[in-house]
Amino acid sequence: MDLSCTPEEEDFRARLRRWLAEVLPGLPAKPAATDWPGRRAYDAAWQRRLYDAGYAEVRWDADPARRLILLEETERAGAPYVGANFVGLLHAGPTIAAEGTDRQRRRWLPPILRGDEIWCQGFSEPDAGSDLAALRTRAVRDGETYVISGAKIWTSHAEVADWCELLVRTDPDAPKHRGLTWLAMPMDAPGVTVRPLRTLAGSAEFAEVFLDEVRVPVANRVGAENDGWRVSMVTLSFERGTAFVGEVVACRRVLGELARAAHGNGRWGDAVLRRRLGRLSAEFTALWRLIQWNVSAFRDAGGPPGAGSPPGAGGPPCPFELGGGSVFKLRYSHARQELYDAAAEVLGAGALDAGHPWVADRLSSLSYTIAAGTSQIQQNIVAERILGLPKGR
Amino acid sequence: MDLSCTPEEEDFRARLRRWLAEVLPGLPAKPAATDWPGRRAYDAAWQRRLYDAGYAEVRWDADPARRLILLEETERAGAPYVGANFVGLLHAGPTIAAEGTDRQRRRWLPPILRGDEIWCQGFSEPDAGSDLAALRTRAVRDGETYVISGAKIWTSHAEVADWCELLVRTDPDAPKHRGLTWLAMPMDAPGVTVRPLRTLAGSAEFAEVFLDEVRVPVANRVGAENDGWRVSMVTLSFERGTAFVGEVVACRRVLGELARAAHGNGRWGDAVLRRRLGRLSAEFTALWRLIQWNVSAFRDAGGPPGAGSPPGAGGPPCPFELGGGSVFKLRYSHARQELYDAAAEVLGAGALDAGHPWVADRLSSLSYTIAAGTSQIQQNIVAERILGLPKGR
Amino acid sequence: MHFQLTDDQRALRNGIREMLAGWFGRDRLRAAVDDPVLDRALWRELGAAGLFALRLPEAAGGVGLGLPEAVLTLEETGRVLLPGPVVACQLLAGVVAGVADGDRIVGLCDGAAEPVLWEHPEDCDELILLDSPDSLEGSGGAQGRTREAYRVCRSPAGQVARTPWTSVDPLTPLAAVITTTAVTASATATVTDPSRGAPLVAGLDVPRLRREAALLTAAQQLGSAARTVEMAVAHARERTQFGAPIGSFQAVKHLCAQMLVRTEIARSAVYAAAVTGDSLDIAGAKLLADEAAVRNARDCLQVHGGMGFTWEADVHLHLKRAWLRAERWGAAREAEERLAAGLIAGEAGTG
Amino acid sequence: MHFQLTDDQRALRNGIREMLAGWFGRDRLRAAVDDPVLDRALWRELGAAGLFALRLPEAAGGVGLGLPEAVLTLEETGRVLLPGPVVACQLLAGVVAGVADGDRIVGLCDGAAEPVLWEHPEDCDELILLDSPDSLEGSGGAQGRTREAYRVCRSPAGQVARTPWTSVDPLTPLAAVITTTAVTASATATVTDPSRGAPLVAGLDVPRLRREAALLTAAQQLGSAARTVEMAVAHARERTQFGAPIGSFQAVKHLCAQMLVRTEIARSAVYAAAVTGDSLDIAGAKLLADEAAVRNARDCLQVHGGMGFTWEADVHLHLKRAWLRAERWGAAREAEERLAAGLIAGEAGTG
Repeated sequence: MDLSCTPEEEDFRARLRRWLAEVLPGLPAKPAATDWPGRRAYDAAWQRRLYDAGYAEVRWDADPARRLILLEETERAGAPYVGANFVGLLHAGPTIAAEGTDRQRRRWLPPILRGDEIWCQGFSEPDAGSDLAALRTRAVRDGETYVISGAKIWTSHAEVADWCELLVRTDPDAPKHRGLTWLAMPMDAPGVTVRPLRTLAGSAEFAEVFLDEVRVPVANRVGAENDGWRVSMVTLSFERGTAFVGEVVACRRVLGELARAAHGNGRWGDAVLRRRLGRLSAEFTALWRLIQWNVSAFRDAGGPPGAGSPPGAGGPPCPFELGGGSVFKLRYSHARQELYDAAAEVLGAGALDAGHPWVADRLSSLSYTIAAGTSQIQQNIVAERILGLPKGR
Repeated sequence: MDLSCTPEEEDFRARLRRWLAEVLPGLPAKPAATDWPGRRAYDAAWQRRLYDAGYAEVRWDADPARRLILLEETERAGAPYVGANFVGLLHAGPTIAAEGTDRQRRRWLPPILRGDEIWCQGFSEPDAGSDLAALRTRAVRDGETYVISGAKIWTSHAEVADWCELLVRTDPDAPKHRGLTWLAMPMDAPGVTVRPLRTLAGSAEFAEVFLDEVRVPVANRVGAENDGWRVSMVTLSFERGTAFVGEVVACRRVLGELARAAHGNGRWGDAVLRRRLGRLSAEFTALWRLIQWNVSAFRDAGGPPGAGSPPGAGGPPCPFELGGGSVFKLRYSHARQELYDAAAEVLGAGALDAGHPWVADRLSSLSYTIAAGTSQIQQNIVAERILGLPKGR
Repeated sequence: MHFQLTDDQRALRNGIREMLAGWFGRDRLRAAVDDPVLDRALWRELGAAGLFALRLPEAAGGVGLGLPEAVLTLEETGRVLLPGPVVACQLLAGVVAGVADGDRIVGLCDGAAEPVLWEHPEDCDELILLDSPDSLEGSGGAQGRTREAYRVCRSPAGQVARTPWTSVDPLTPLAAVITTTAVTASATATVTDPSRGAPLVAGLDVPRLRREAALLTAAQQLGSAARTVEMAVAHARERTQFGAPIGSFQAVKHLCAQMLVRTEIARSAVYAAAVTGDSLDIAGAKLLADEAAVRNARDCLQVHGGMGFTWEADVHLHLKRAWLRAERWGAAREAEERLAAGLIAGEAGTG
Repeated sequence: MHFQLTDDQRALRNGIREMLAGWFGRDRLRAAVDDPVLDRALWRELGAAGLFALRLPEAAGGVGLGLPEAVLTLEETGRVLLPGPVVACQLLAGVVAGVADGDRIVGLCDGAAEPVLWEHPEDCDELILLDSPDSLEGSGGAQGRTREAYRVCRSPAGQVARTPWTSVDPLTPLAAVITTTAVTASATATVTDPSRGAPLVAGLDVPRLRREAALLTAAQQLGSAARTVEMAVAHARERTQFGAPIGSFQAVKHLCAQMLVRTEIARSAVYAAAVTGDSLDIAGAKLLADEAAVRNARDCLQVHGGMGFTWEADVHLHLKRAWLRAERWGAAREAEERLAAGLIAGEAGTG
């Protein structure tokens, strides 16, 4: 067991830190949350700088240790978030890298790394949330084209995306996991309508996407027809590896801020609050260690199906597919909610101020036990896939 | 909504208090926990005094308000517990009263009230715990006799009981709830073997009862053959009415003791502990109010099938059968465990002393979320019977 | 002892429920979310129906009912998320002219809170602020110090200096009262033993007002908690995933069951506190009702999944209001300390 | 960074696991429950296998391994509920003659605790008591006061005055040390800055001993937590109710899943603290491992139902031992305060 970095890793970290210290002060001001084109431009420009400096590929590095360092250091330095590049870098890109043809990889991967093209995700549907495989958006083959109708929900950046990674039903008669297909849909195709979806936080971070006889070339299909479930699971397992690194770093920073704020406003004298913060400190430190543990296991298992793997290469099942990501997510989503409940205690009546950033984060934290697999579903996964308890009921 | 007592009730309470103040100082010392014959004699003698003073029948009074007062005042005065009379007074007696023939009621009820005969319960089996209806102890009819073989578990006072209320399978081919029969079995019948069962508290409060071709007259059957499930449910619903009154009174007393002990040993300065005790105070007060609420509802619904009802009288379903008792038990069992966890905090390292009464009670409190329907089963009952959520899964 | 609603109480509850269903249905609720200015016409209708005059003596033109009935009506307003200072108006109907009829709207603030938050400041005609002089003078400690002394400040709403506040609850606009000195203190008095005999300051029994504000707020929390159970159960019966209603899965069932348990425990505590009027009973009732409202709203959101996370669903309205109420008239930290002190004093009532 | 067991560490863990399975199987465990006198022959076998000399330098006849390996071995002893002062013997193998071989048994007590509890007093040949003079002199405050000064008391076991104690854990007899003045203090010294540079008192680095005792105790808790997950899962797969294994019901599944989550979080914390040796990392590891062991044992009992409530089941042995360990070398209240203080000091390590 080793928590220190290799000389190469230390070198990478030092170089990255220097670079961040150099470029971050010169960044323009962040655009407003409602300025979607501005946000796209800002996020894309940052991605381009990462690309030019040679850091973009690290997101897809077969060795997750460098990815971990990249995510840790950019968060710590206060660099821009992945933002509009999220789906391209974390979902669609790795899927195309692992399952696409050479031609598809050449077409779609470089623009993602350069920040030239933005992707969004069309998986969830109003009636297919926890039961994703029950999705009903239909794609009917018409020669070399699929004709697609249906509705998707919880799509981030839909307003400004160029592409949508879409999961559709191509065989309505097959068992529900077997009739799905993965497609890359251009967002400017006729028949695509985007409607913003307001969340309880008051913002419109997500959208609904309505599809009315949208025509997508068969050449945009990644993987075989009706093999989309397996193809999309590659994506999901990749996400669970290091997706939360930046957030855990941020949570630990917020925890320190809470302690200092409580110290400043007199609430530090409340032993119940103080000890709660102390416990959360142990919690987030352990979650950070669990990430390091999982990343190391991931590496031992041969890494995720990343950009470097040949198309279709399976490799051994990675620990995230086996539920390691579920263990992390179960505890992290809970700890994050506890963190912002503690923030509310620090604020007292100030927690009734929606303008306070901690209050906004408290509201958004409410989705953590729901999005990307509810805690109930995650517990099923842990119980069945790791502990081997019988399915059913 | 009225929490005050009627003049009659106040009068009953005052009379009872006077009587308790008079008789309790003269009681002999309590026998040792392992002295079963001594415990039986002690409990039976106390029951006889209650009987002679006219308080025994109150346990079966159609009006549960007087029962509530009786249980509250005896606990508060530190009177002996119901002890060995538990099953007779709370389970078997009410069942016989509601479902037995006149002859059966005349035979069995008076000795219970007088403390002359002690009953135990033979319902649970090693393989039929939560799924009680899956019990396998067989009774085969042989003329005017049932011949019974099987094993029962979690039987209190089996060593000293005269009778056992037994649930047996008389029709192995019927659906599991339909083939059961309720019998009164003499504990001195040939073929009955009692083996003490040691619990994690180190004591042997329970026993296993093995039955090897035990012969019980058909005349000892209460209710129809194969109607035993319904008959025994009458018993269970009665238990949930006021069974915990004394315990809640005791918990509130213990809570005050904890606060004073913490005040005395310096732990009161620990705000976490102090606030925990404050919260428990609200909790147990509310549980007490819930008992009063349930008892009042019980009375409005026409009372339990008690000694005063004609045999077989159904009446409207009482709130406990509808799950009101489950709501109480879910919260109470949890609160009781919290209480003794708080006691451990008050004691600090002293919680490692098995000789401390709070530690013994902490250990026994562990059974509360398991016995008489686990919290999981209780939650199913609440969800399905009160909230109307669909069965299955 | 008969700790159940009387027939009259049941009739009252049903009457209020029907009335509110008719006057403040879901369309009105969502309209209020978009524009939280109180509807004066509705307010007058509520006044005419006796909602504010409920506890005024019949001789004074009131309905002549008691605290238990007040609790039942406030519970119903909590169920439907009725916006506005209903608690204040019911408590002050006999003090401020026009409030009983719904013609005028009065706000009530806890001056011991930090900051002093004022609900619906733009809708109120008048503000009454309860304070103890030591916290008014800025020594900050609401806890313990000089509980014997009270000050009541009464002021036309327009004369109260305040700063705007971005309320977390879209149904409850807030402002922070800046300086109580800017409030015209129409009556100030110091009382040395207010606990017995109800000494009046500016015509108000301050400790009693605080107690009753806490209790009626708890009643609203109870109503919200009960409503979110119903919402969760309804969704769990309708929503199908994996080929079955999600309410058939134990995980969802058990969430719903615990929601009901919290509600019924809170109900026992709130109703009993309404009957006894005891200060510790009320502290416990507020504690349990706050917990039931907040945690039930959270669980209701979890049962609703993604759909519960939308602005269009009502779940968040319950959660945000529950958060707000939990901070008003005694938060958990304060209630728990008082209850703990009561254990030492041996005050925890029984019977 | 490679935060996974090395091949050597894996081999060590498997070796210890096999060894303990052979030497301390279930029969021996239940025999120890009935008679908790330590088995000297077994103790010598453990010594011969290097369990106590694990961290002694090879030059001193030890195995020359580090804290991570110590943690792995202690985790295994926690899994099988091995009785006896394994932590003390491993920490003091280089200090007290004969301990490394398992010939002699040494106890280690935290003199700052109240009361000072001594495990297996009748089995120990010697007792080492770590104390800070202020608590020795009865001023009571273990917290903060004079952390700069330490006293170590070393005494033959027979000369320690003690009162008997009815231990809640049948596998761990206890006694309360009455007066530390009755202990022959073979070395007493006051040190002003012990935090750096390991100043030795009676040959011992006291702060480090305390830290490592806490970490190794946490490792035992981790082993117990992991074992109770296995027990619960095995029972849930075998036990049938309502026509199906109970492990097919979500309620049981989710109990088991949360048990695993607690274990893996504790594992991350304990292993990382073993690598860093950092004082706050260790406090956090102890906190999370204590919680995992206690709550897992409780949930394991719940999954087992009535059968788990019997003396014959091993569940209670895990629970009682977990309770005991949770009170040793820093209970939750102390760890949480230290971690909170670390947040203000900005000491929470990263990387």
